[in-house]
Amino acid sequence: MAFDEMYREVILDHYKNPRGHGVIEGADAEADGQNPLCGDEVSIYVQFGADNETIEDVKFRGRGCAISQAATSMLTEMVTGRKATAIAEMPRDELLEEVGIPLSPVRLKCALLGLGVLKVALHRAKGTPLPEEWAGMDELKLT
Amino acid sequence: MAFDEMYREVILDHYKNPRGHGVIEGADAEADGQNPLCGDEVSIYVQFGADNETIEDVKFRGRGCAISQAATSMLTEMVTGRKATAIAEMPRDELLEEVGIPLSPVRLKCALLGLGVLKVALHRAKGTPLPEEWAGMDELKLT
Amino acid sequence: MAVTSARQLDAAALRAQFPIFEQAGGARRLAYLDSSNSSQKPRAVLDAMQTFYETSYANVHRGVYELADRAAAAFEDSREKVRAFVNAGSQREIIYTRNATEALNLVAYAWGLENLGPGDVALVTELEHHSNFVPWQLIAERTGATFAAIPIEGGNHELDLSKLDEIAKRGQIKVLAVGLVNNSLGVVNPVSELAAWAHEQGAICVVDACQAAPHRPIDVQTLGADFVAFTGHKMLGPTGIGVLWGRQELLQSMQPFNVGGGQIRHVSLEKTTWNDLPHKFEAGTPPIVEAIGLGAAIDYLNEVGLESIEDHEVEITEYALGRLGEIFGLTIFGPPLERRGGIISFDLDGVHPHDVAQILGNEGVAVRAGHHCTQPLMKRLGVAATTRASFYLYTLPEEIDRLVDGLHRAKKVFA
Amino acid sequence: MAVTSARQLDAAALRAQFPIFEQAGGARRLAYLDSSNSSQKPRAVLDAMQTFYETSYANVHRGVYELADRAAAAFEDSREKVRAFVNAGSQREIIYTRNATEALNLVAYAWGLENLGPGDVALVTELEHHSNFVPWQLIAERTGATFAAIPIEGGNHELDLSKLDEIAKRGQIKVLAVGLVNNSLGVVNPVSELAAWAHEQGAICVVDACQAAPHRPIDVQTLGADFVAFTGHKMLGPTGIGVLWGRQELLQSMQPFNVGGGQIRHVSLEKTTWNDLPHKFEAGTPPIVEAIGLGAAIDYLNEVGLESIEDHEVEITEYALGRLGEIFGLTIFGPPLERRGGIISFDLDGVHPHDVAQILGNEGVAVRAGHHCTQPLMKRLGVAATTRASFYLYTLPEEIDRLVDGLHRAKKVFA
Ligand SMILES: Cc1ncc(COP(=O)(O)O)c(C=O)c1O
Ligand SMILES: Cc1ncc(COP(=O)(O)O)c(C=O)c1O
Repeated sequence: MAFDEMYREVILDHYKNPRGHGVIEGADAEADGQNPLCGDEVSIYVQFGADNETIEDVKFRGRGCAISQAATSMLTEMVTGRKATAIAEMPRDELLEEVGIPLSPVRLKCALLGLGVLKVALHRAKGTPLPEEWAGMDELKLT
Repeated sequence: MAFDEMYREVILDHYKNPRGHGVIEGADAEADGQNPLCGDEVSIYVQFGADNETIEDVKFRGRGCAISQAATSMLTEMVTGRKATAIAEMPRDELLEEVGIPLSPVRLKCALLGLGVLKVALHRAKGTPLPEEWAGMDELKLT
Repeated sequence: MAVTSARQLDAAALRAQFPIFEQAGGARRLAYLDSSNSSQKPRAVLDAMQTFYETSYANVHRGVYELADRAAAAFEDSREKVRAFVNAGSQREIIYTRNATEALNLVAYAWGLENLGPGDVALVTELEHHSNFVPWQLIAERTGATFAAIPIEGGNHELDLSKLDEIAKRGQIKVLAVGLVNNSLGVVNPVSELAAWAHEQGAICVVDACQAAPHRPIDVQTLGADFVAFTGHKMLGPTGIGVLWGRQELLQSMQPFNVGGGQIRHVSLEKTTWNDLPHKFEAGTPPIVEAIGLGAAIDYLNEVGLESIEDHEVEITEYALGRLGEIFGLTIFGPPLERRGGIISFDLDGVHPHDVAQILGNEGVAVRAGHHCTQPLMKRLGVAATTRASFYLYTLPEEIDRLVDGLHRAKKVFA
Repeated sequence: MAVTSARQLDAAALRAQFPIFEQAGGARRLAYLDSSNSSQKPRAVLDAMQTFYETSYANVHRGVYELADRAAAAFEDSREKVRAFVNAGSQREIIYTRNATEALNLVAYAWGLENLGPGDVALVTELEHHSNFVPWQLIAERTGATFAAIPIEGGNHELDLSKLDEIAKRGQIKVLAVGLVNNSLGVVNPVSELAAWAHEQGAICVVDACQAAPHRPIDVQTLGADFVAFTGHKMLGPTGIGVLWGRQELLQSMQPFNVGGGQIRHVSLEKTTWNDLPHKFEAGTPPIVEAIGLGAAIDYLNEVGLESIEDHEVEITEYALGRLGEIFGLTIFGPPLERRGGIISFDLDGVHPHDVAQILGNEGVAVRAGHHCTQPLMKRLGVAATTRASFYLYTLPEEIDRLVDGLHRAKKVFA
């Protein structure tokens, strides 16, 4: 794989100018997660709309590689305006298609870190399920 | 190795008609030992002479393979009339020469079981040393 | 012999795939009747490991370069093969250990230290291998629990299940550790029945499948146990690897055993948290290439077919029981063919097992003499040791004939 | 660079003996700069294992037939090689484990559970690998002992020995666990000095030699430690095997860790006694063929010469420090050349280590990015991860050049 395939413009753009970066004080849902292999960290904050179900605002903070941070940035754009239950069921491929680069198993974990943390946040706030498919993600230690 | 080389007449004779077989009640020195690999057991009883140093009588009891029992039988003949200190220093090759057959490492342990137990018995009674060379034998659990 | 639909295996043809049998090795060919001790390896297994070292070796789980990716993928592929082999619900329930002994110690330490205490009973059987006996004895001692063993009955040396009620009165049974197939006599235990009984008592059931996994299909989901352990080197795989299967809920609720390396999620001076299953129980660099070898062994076993292997062993065992039965002064221990694995332990009157095995060994017939790491059973049988012949997919009837010839020879020497 | 009498090794010639470097593997050759993670294997090691499986395989310690004799002799031969390699006083002090992590857990469990309690201090360092850190944290927690770590100082990230007196006031120091060479920054610790200090405190000293044993001569008799652990796969050997050396008196006085199999002398329902050293600590079938492979690796290392290897690595490290120092925005962690193993960890401003390693990996340059199982150290450095390049006897200067080129490329991508 050529390096430019992996670090294509859109990834670098999201990495350097992350959307939804920040903290929501008193968020309706939040969680932190870590990739134990590399130490990448993501915290996610969610604010629901009036129906208390629709994601009105979502912000994240984190440190990590371009893949993990860019994917989380993309994620915040994708989930805004959607219901918690829909996101809980969102297949990982939906995000991976958006990320749009070939990923080895190790890098896959980077790309999926943010989505895992988001599902944990929703699970804590709404009791939405954490499907088995989220190998590893359902045991994120919440600090 | 041909089987008849290993089970030569003298071995079979000592095995079937062990010398020094029996128990000495109230022996001056005694010990039991086991070969953990095969469960062979030998108990040895020693009676010292008037000088309280010379082995006047030695008897053994045990169950095990022809090699272990024949070697112990041969041993009782070899040590009678010798001093405890001399036996404590007796090199294993002296016994092995008497046994006189080629032995693999596993069978070596069979052949040396009796000598090990005897050295432990003398060690307990007389404080004679248990040389490192007796790989394994110096930790014989005394039951 | 049971009529099954499994296709019959051609042991002589399979044998040609095992390099060890190719050796000139003097005039005599090797009659290897010690497979329950450890099996020989087909070329496919050796080649898989060699090729992996030559083309794909790197540590797993940690690198982002191509070799590391390849190594990690192959390693996890092997775990999937093991999962499918025992029909576990998830790869996360498959833990690689050093050998079966470590797998059993893992359960004893990690589950036992937290869950046993005074008034509890850790129950094993008199048929257990030391590796499924002593860990529970040790942890019972550490925790103040009672340690007990289901006895055997005299005739066929099978477990005496009529004693269960009595044993249950000794305290709260918390764990039952039992083997699927006993390694010294070949006794097949009624494990599903025992697991159900254990669960009624509120106990977990830990199954030692070392002598079963290589020889007959295992389905952990129907077996009814909570943990199942087996070992690579007895099932055509390499040394240095064992497997523990455990129920996910249990594994999740347990503390880890060995700690360090990739077993960890987060470490600080104040607190450490553990990685996900199965990694939580795999501390340090795992037996990477051994896992590749075990995966290749499982491929090989699947290709031959476990049912076919079982059938072949039944056939060989039946033949051996018949031929050994002809020898005057020879006593066979254990149950009838229907409840026996491909293992025969016997006593030859007047000749110590060590001497029997030696004389056989000198003839190129490899059998094992000893207590087979089942001393409590030997004590019950009233012997210090037995001579044991054990069979596998490559065993030929002519090897049984050579065993019998050798036994006649031993009798002559000691006559 | 120190002037020594060791003959200079020819890395390019040695490299030809490692099959992994022969692969076509696309256009680019492999620049393997991840040897501190795991080393590649010379053909001699692979062949030794393959040949053993093909001609001499059997379980050890148990059979009286010829294969079993041969296997047992080869297995104990390997132990003698390991003994000589670290100059241990006796083979009985050499224990084979699953890996270094298990060796360190063995000490923590078997020695620590019996010898630690409230008021005692289990002391590690901030430079420790998780495998020499977390076991003591766990056992301290289990036993009520205090857990503490010797901190590093800011400049060169070396241990701050001025803190020892203060630490000694926190309780009775009972164990000091310290690495000879740190795996993430390459810091060489003054272990003899620390072991002497530990002994003054009445503590034992447990040394993690994983990053030392493959690269420089070790003499356990002059080192002054009580236990030394290392791992096969980092020293040209196979996966699935580690080594624990321990002082005989200590090993003898300890309870076993894993129990079962050949680790036992006598078992009954009432009581179990343990086999002699080293078997007391080797439960179940040992990593037999892995031991053969490790023995072959030691032969290979001896033939090349540990001093020559060390010299070569110093040379490569010096070259790498120089070339990396040219890169603007690159920060190198750790001490100067004189107190550094063949390991360089660095930070490239503005590019996350994972991305650095990925870009390098895409160019065929294998380095590791991450916390290297030293999270407490990372925290002290104020980073989540570093990029690490590590060297061995087969490392060539041109691989360093390719590393440097790749780093320039990474900077351009993230500019
Ligand atoms: C310093 C150090 N200690 C311990 C270990 C653990 O070795 P293993 O993974 O073989 O148990 C490693 C390797 O990862 C290491 O570098
Ligand atoms: C029934 C049984 N359990 C456990 C073991 C131990 O297996 P390992 O030595 O591979 O740990 C064996 C083999 O020796 C066995 O036959």
